[in-house]
Amino acid sequence: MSELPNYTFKDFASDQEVRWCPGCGDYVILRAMQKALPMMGRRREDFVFVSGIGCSSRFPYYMNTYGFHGIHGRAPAIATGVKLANPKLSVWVITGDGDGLAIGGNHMIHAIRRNIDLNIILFNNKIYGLTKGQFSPTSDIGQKTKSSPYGNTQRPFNFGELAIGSAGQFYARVPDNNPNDMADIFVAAEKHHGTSVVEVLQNCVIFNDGAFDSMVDKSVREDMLLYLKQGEKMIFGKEKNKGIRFNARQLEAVTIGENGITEDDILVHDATDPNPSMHFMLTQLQYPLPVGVIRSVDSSTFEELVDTQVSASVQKSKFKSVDDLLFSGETYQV
Amino acid sequence: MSELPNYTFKDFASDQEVRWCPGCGDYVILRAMQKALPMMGRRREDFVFVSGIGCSSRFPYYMNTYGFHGIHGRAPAIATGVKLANPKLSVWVITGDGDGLAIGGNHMIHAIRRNIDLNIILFNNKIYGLTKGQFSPTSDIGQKTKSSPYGNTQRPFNFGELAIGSAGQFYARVPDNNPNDMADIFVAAEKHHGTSVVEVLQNCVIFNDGAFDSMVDKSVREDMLLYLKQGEKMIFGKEKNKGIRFNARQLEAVTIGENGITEDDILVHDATDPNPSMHFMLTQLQYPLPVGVIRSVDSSTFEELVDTQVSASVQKSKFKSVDDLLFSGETYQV
Amino acid sequence: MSNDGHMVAEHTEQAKIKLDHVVIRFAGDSGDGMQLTGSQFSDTSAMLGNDIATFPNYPAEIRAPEGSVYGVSGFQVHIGEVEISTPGDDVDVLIAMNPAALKTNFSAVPKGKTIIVDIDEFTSKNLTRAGYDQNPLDDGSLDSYVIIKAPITQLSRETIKDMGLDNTSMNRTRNMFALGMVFWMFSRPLDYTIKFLEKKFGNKPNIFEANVKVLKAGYHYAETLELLPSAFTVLPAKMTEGTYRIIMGNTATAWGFLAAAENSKKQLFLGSYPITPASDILHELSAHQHFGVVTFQAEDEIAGVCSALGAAFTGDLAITTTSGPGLALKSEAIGLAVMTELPIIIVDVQRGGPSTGLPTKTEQADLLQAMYGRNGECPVIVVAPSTPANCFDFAYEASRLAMEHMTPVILLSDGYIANGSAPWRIRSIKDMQPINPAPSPEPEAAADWMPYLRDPETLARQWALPGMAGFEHRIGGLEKEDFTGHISYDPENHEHMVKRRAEKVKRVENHIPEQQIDGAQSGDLLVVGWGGTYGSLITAVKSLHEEGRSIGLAHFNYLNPLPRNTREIFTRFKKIVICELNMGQFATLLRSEFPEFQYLQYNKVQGLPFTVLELNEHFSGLLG
Amino acid sequence: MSNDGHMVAEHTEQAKIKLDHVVIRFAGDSGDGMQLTGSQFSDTSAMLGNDIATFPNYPAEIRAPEGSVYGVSGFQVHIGEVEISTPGDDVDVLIAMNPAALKTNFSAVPKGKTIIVDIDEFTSKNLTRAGYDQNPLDDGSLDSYVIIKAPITQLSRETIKDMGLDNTSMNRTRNMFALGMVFWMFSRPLDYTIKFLEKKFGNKPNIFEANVKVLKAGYHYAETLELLPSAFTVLPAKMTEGTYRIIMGNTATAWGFLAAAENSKKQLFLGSYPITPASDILHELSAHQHFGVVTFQAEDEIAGVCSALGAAFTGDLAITTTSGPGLALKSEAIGLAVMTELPIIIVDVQRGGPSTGLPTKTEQADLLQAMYGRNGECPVIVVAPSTPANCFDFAYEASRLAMEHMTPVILLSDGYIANGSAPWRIRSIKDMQPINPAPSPEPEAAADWMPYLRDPETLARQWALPGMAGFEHRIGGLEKEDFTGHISYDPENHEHMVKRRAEKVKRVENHIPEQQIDGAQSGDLLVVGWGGTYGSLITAVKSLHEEGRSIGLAHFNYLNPLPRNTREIFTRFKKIVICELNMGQFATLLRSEFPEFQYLQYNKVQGLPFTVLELNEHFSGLLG
Ligand SMILES: Cc1ncc(C[n+]2csc(CCOP(=O)(O)OP(=O)(O)O)c2C)c(N)n1
Ligand SMILES: Cc1ncc(C[n+]2csc(CCOP(=O)(O)OP(=O)(O)O)c2C)c(N)n1
Ligand code: SF4
Ligand code: SF4
Ligand SMILES: [Mg+2]
Ligand SMILES: [Mg+2]
Repeated sequence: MSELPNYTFKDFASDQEVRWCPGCGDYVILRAMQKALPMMGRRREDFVFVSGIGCSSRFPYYMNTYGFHGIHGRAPAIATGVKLANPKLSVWVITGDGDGLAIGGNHMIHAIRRNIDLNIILFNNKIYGLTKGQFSPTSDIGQKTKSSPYGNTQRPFNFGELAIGSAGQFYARVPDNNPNDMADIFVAAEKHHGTSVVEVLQNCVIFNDGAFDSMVDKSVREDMLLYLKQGEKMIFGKEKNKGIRFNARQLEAVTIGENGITEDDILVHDATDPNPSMHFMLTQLQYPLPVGVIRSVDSSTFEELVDTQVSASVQKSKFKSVDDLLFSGETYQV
Repeated sequence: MSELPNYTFKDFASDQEVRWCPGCGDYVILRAMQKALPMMGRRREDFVFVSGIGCSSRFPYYMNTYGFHGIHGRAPAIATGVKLANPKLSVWVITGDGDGLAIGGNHMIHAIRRNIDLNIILFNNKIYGLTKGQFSPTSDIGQKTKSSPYGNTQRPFNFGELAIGSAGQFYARVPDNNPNDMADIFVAAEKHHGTSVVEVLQNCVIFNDGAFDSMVDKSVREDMLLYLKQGEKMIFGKEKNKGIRFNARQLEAVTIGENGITEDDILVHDATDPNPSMHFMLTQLQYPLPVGVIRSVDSSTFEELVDTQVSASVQKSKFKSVDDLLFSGETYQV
Repeated sequence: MSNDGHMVAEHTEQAKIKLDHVVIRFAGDSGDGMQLTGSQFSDTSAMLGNDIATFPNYPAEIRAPEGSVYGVSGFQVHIGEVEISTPGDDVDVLIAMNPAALKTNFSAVPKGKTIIVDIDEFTSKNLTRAGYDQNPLDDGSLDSYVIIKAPITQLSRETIKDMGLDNTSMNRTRNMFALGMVFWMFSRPLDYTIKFLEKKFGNKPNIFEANVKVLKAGYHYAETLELLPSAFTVLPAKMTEGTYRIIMGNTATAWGFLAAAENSKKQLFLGSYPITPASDILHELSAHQHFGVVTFQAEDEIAGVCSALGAAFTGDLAITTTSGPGLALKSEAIGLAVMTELPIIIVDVQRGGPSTGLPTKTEQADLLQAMYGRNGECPVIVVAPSTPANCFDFAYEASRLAMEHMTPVILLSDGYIANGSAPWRIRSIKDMQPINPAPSPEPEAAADWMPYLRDPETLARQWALPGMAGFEHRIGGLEKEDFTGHISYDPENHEHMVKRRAEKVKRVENHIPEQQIDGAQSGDLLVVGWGGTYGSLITAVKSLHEEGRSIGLAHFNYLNPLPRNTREIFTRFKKIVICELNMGQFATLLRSEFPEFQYLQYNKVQGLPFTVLELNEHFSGLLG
Repeated sequence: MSNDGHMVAEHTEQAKIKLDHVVIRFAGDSGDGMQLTGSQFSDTSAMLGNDIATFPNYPAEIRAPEGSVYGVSGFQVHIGEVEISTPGDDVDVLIAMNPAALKTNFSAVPKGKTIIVDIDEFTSKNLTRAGYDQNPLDDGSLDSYVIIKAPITQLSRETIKDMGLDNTSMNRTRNMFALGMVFWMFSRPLDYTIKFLEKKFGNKPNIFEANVKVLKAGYHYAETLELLPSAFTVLPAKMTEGTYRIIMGNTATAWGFLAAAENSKKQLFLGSYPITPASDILHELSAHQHFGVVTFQAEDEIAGVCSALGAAFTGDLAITTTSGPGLALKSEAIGLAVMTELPIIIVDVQRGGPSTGLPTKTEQADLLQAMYGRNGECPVIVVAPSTPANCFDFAYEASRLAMEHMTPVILLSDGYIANGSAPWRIRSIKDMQPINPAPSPEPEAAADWMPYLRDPETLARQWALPGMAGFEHRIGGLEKEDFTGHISYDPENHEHMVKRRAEKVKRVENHIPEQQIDGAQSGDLLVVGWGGTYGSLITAVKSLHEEGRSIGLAHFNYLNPLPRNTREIFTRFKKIVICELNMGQFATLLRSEFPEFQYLQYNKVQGLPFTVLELNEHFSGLLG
């Protein structure tokens, strides 16, 4: 094995022309990924991107790595096979809110609970893009779309809540307007030992433009977003005078200096706490909206448990060839 | 419509012989259900039991109500069609840990997040019974089964956590050794407005006997189980001297009178709190194991939202017959 | 070639043939509004009494980079004073809004025909994007075409430069300029489109005005220059008298279900998951909640069909809609519908396969999946519409058959007719064949009622609904004893039930019409087709038949069971050729059903419909 | 009839025929250990050199109430000194451990044959549970049978009453008493079973001892009473010399994959979801992790096949196992495997359908689903083993074909051979046909390598694996340009690729053996079968052929493509009859493939195998 080449983002761009709508948030994610991969200290041939179907799922075609554009919703299952077949690979799942949470919801939650070391990036634009604009499982109640002309009547999933409810050990949320932050989170996801889930709040300019603007637009984001940092107090706001405290049964946003609240009341973020209670509570916050790594707890992964078990069996076995098995036990001569 | 007959449990027993293994926990659930239905004040013909495939899913055949023994994992989807077609029916889903959480996991979490008024009873025996003993998504790590002779390597779901993570509004847990408590919980599930999920800890005498004994056996249950009661302090133990408090980032079990702990430190259970944070924390408790109704929050249901929208459209519409549509708009004569 | 700065039409003499029908294709960037432009043109023509057929051609990308070849969107219109059955093979007039549109559509235009281009868009940047090394307008490669070079962009902007619109809004009016030109060419009035624009931009008077101005500018531009071939005027077609509307296949399917629900007095339930090219049926029905329709967008295809099954159990007219990959996913649940003998309709709008395949293209390769794609012996009724308009009839018919025979029905539409549109003579739903769903039992019958009590003629079982007192019963996927519906492992009962289910479907042949033949009723060559290829096949067969050749067309809408006179029809011809947009799936069926005949095959698997030309040639060859 | 309190054998003279083969069925409550008893008997017989075939018959319930008819579990053994191909039709000796077992198995025993009952169990309570109004042992209804009434329970308990065992443990030894009796009847030694018990109860010496005591008690009881028909001694069969073992079909399937993995130097990956009757393959492979096998029990069938596809992409020998309903669910993903041209093997252990159907019964009704159950033109290789033992060979062969031709293969086993067992002559895997998977490209080739570069002969594409530097590439379900693998919407490329995929499968015919005929090589009647019916068919055909009739059997293991000499074989016979446990699915296939022949059909859809008797009668009729 030769030395690791000095990759730049160009090494990860394939020769295929990118075909998303101009202005689509997907471009930012692509750029962030191409920036992030060179930071991971891994060889290009060891990256595999697996996707389902959707605008988002076109992603692997644009990456100069191994790629598998699967069928709708099944990327986590395909990726599980890839990872179990060769645990040394860095395996990424690219999916959308429809692909990953509608038809693919089951594979999603099972991948998460098994804690297999996949990095799952979910492009949440609260809409089905590729099929031209139906509501998705993350669309808001009342949202008018092609298939809900009178307004959506299905309550949405909160993906963070669902990921943690599926025994998730890594969950991060990131808006699509900051490729640098995003790249850092991709690196953190790759470093994390076990299933990493990253929800990108992605703008679909055509069918759901501005869905996240009230939270993530440059003009408001400092007041609306809570940028989480490991080990730091959960403080937000342009003036850094707001924070999160626990009150009776849940988290709440408070202003430091008002109603006798001091910085001491503000909670410290610990993504590594094995107990997910605090992280779950963070997913309940609508204002401010927490972004960054909400939970990141390392523990043994599915493929490690499998590998350990299989290796031990191989070592202990008296059978070295299938022939030994065939001729073992109760045989007789004719 | 004539008066409601004075039903007894016998009115709900079908003429089919029950074919579960002698000693199976399923018998208790059947009895509890047949006891509970007469308490609900509804007509027999309005009950529909829908199931998937599994030992548990044989249930509808034994109930003298409408019943649909579906295909593996799909009961929530079939039941959704039943309920949308006729919202007046009382629709029950009977499922197992394999049926409802393996192949049927997606329909399960989607039914829950939509908050459609189904009553879902999941018989959790931590094993696939009908197919003779493979591990399920609730089996423990290390559990030896037919398909995991070296021990299960897949981390389990915690169903309570998953239900709440799926935006669940009603979740209850009940062991299979107290048909009266169980009947009460079934009545509560029926009363609840929206998707109600009841997890029964069910013993499979053949393939996973005693799976819950360390918690639910008569000899230990008073010390190991936390019987939740709405509005009451979370106190448990034979001597009623133990309780639950919030400590820093999570719930913990404490002894009243030790380390300066008084009854005032013990939290009051409120299943009706719209914020699910406390309920989620309860699902994290392994000791004591909370049983009873953990969460029960009423809000508008999916079928209501649909019905309201459809009725409003019907009322407002200028089209009274499809003919009006066909001849509307841009037509021309030849 | 000259370019006087405005517009030049060359070789106009070649185009001055009297036409009884004409094919026009609008092509431009996805953002250029070509679908709208095309349908304005076709709607206006239909109003004038022309027969029409249209076919949109979307790019696979939602919005590809501007000016790229894969971002080109097209819309083809075929109008005529003769009966029109297809959107046409060869394009008579191509409107190319940019170089990429020219590049991708050029091959459809035969020599001598007309191409209108927006000359302003032929910049070197755009040429490169489209993959042109040289400007095709300058290099002589278009010498044998009628090229109309119009500075569409410049003139559009010029027209409205004082209205204070931003750049984008100004550019968005370009399509109206092109439309105006074409309206003038074919002597169409502008008022229909102006009314349309008024509705569309009602609350943006500025934009409305700009569009009308540009539309008129295009019209007047063409008029003033007088260089456009004006011989293209197409007279009204001789169509049956009546009230017409233009309808898309998917819309017709949706409306057929609405009609069936009203005529059967059932609530319509749709459980579906979006997929191209079927989603429009979901959209259309969702927009018609006011008929009491419940549409449920499920989490996946399996939940879609299962919810329909639940609704059918509860007494609704229950539908699920999808395309090929979705049909694959639904197969297990369709088996459950067969076993429980519940009526559901599964619509499969076929697209190019296998797998994700060519999702925006058409194909007929799901027939055998529809017939056999389930475990066990699992027969269902299969029907297929053959034109955009008769999607209505077969949605209606599928509903009738499902509910009268208590069995699932698969309706095989395809991308070609689903997205195509055509004039449709509207009939009142009161004049349609009544629908008599399998009855629910009478209250008195409760005492000895059984869930598999059957109609002796159709073998349909009775439909007792949850909520009906005294008929509580259980159904499911395990084999059931006939009549009682109890679970039964009895070997003889199983064989009996397998045959019952087959017989039930077979007997449907007594409740559907006999197969008709168009053209010669016997003779040399019988062309056999099914589903969405009707337009091309009938056009080719008719023209040969009118030339005096001994050729007939048996175009099948009922695929399982086949019409009862099928065998008899086949005996009447010397040769039989089966034409399909697949590798020969109907041929496979027919061979196993009627192995006594020799079947020739004509197949095409290119994601495209047959062209009349290729059919003509092939049939002529067979006729010798 | 008399009952002297111990045992009475009546009509023994009728049974004293010299037998070269005999069928014994053990039947009792699910808790009675009948499967174990039966396999002890068959294993012991095999050791003695008999040919054997067995067939278990489980109740659908895990453990139904004691004494109920639906809780009866059976195990049938056919042993012989002649070659044995089926578990037999008619039962020569039935062991009925209680009234319910007698009730449910009685009809399989022809008049004059032997029935052993545990007289202690014929209490009025048990008789009622079994649905008997009267005691059949007393009412004369069994007069024409050899009835052996043994107080099995009483004697078993008696034997061990001083050992301090609890009630349940004492009762559990009853089956050993019955086994001992049967061992004596057929002069089998006890030592194999004693060794077995030693292993089983190694850590419970008390239980071990009790079982041995009871086993011997049964043996001695029969011996002492000397009333048992001893003419049943079955001599060793004339089998090819070699080392044998008894193997179940599902085990053989699992082992065939293990052998293929070793011989192809691939890691074996199984992605599966449990389903009857396929689960045992998952269990068996999970128990063989020590060969480096990775088994992944997925959340559902779709995840099972998709994980296999991921593993195949990564270079594993990738398998998924299921039964009919699961195959339906996997169909979309199999389409993806076809499109991406990746090798996976899908095992379908067929069961009674449609839908959930008769899950514990056998059937051959998934053939057309395997052929056609996917959207689009989507051909795969289909093979079917025909005996429990050759499940090994076809698992191996399926692996070879998948990896050498880079395409999915469906292996159609069925419940009958999967759960049946038979002696298997073991060969070293070194002597098996080598497997040469499609090669990965050499590092030097990176510069102009393309993912759809094909072997010119097989058309298999190269297998470049993630982790190999320089071969990064993308695959997926959208249509791909040949060679480059780029997404392509080009119409001609699509048709080309559709034909490529078909051709690739078709060319497999050059890599599989020609079809053989057993019996007459030409003549009056060709019997055609496929898959798990081989045993019954060959027995019937052989016996008729030995009688001098002009009859041959073409039993197919390769179903798609068919062996290249198939047509030629069919021309050699006057009549062809296709025998299947379905409504005629292979007949449908053959009619569409070779419509020039007339095919008769013989079908049975009862969840049961053919009996030799019914075949004999039918063939005799056809032979005239
Ligand atoms: C089996 C199947 N069902 C449905 C579809 C149609 N389909 C393709 S993408 C998609 C949803 C895409 O939504 P999302 O995952 O949110 O991706 P986006 O386009 O928004 O990035 C659907 C319904 C399909 N391709 N296959
Ligand atoms: C499509 C399909 N896949 C698999 C099966 C086989 N199967 C039947 S029940 C079952 C699991 C049952 O487990 P669970 O839901 O926990 O029910 P239990 O028997 O334990 O009550 C499985 C895998 C099936 N019937 N259908
Ligand atoms: S439709 Fe939306 S999500 Fe898809 S490419 Fe366009 S902007 Fe992006
Ligand atoms: S196998 Fe287990 S779950 Fe199934 S009936 Fe028997 S005891 Fe109950
Ligand atoms: Mg989306
Ligand atoms: Mg279970």
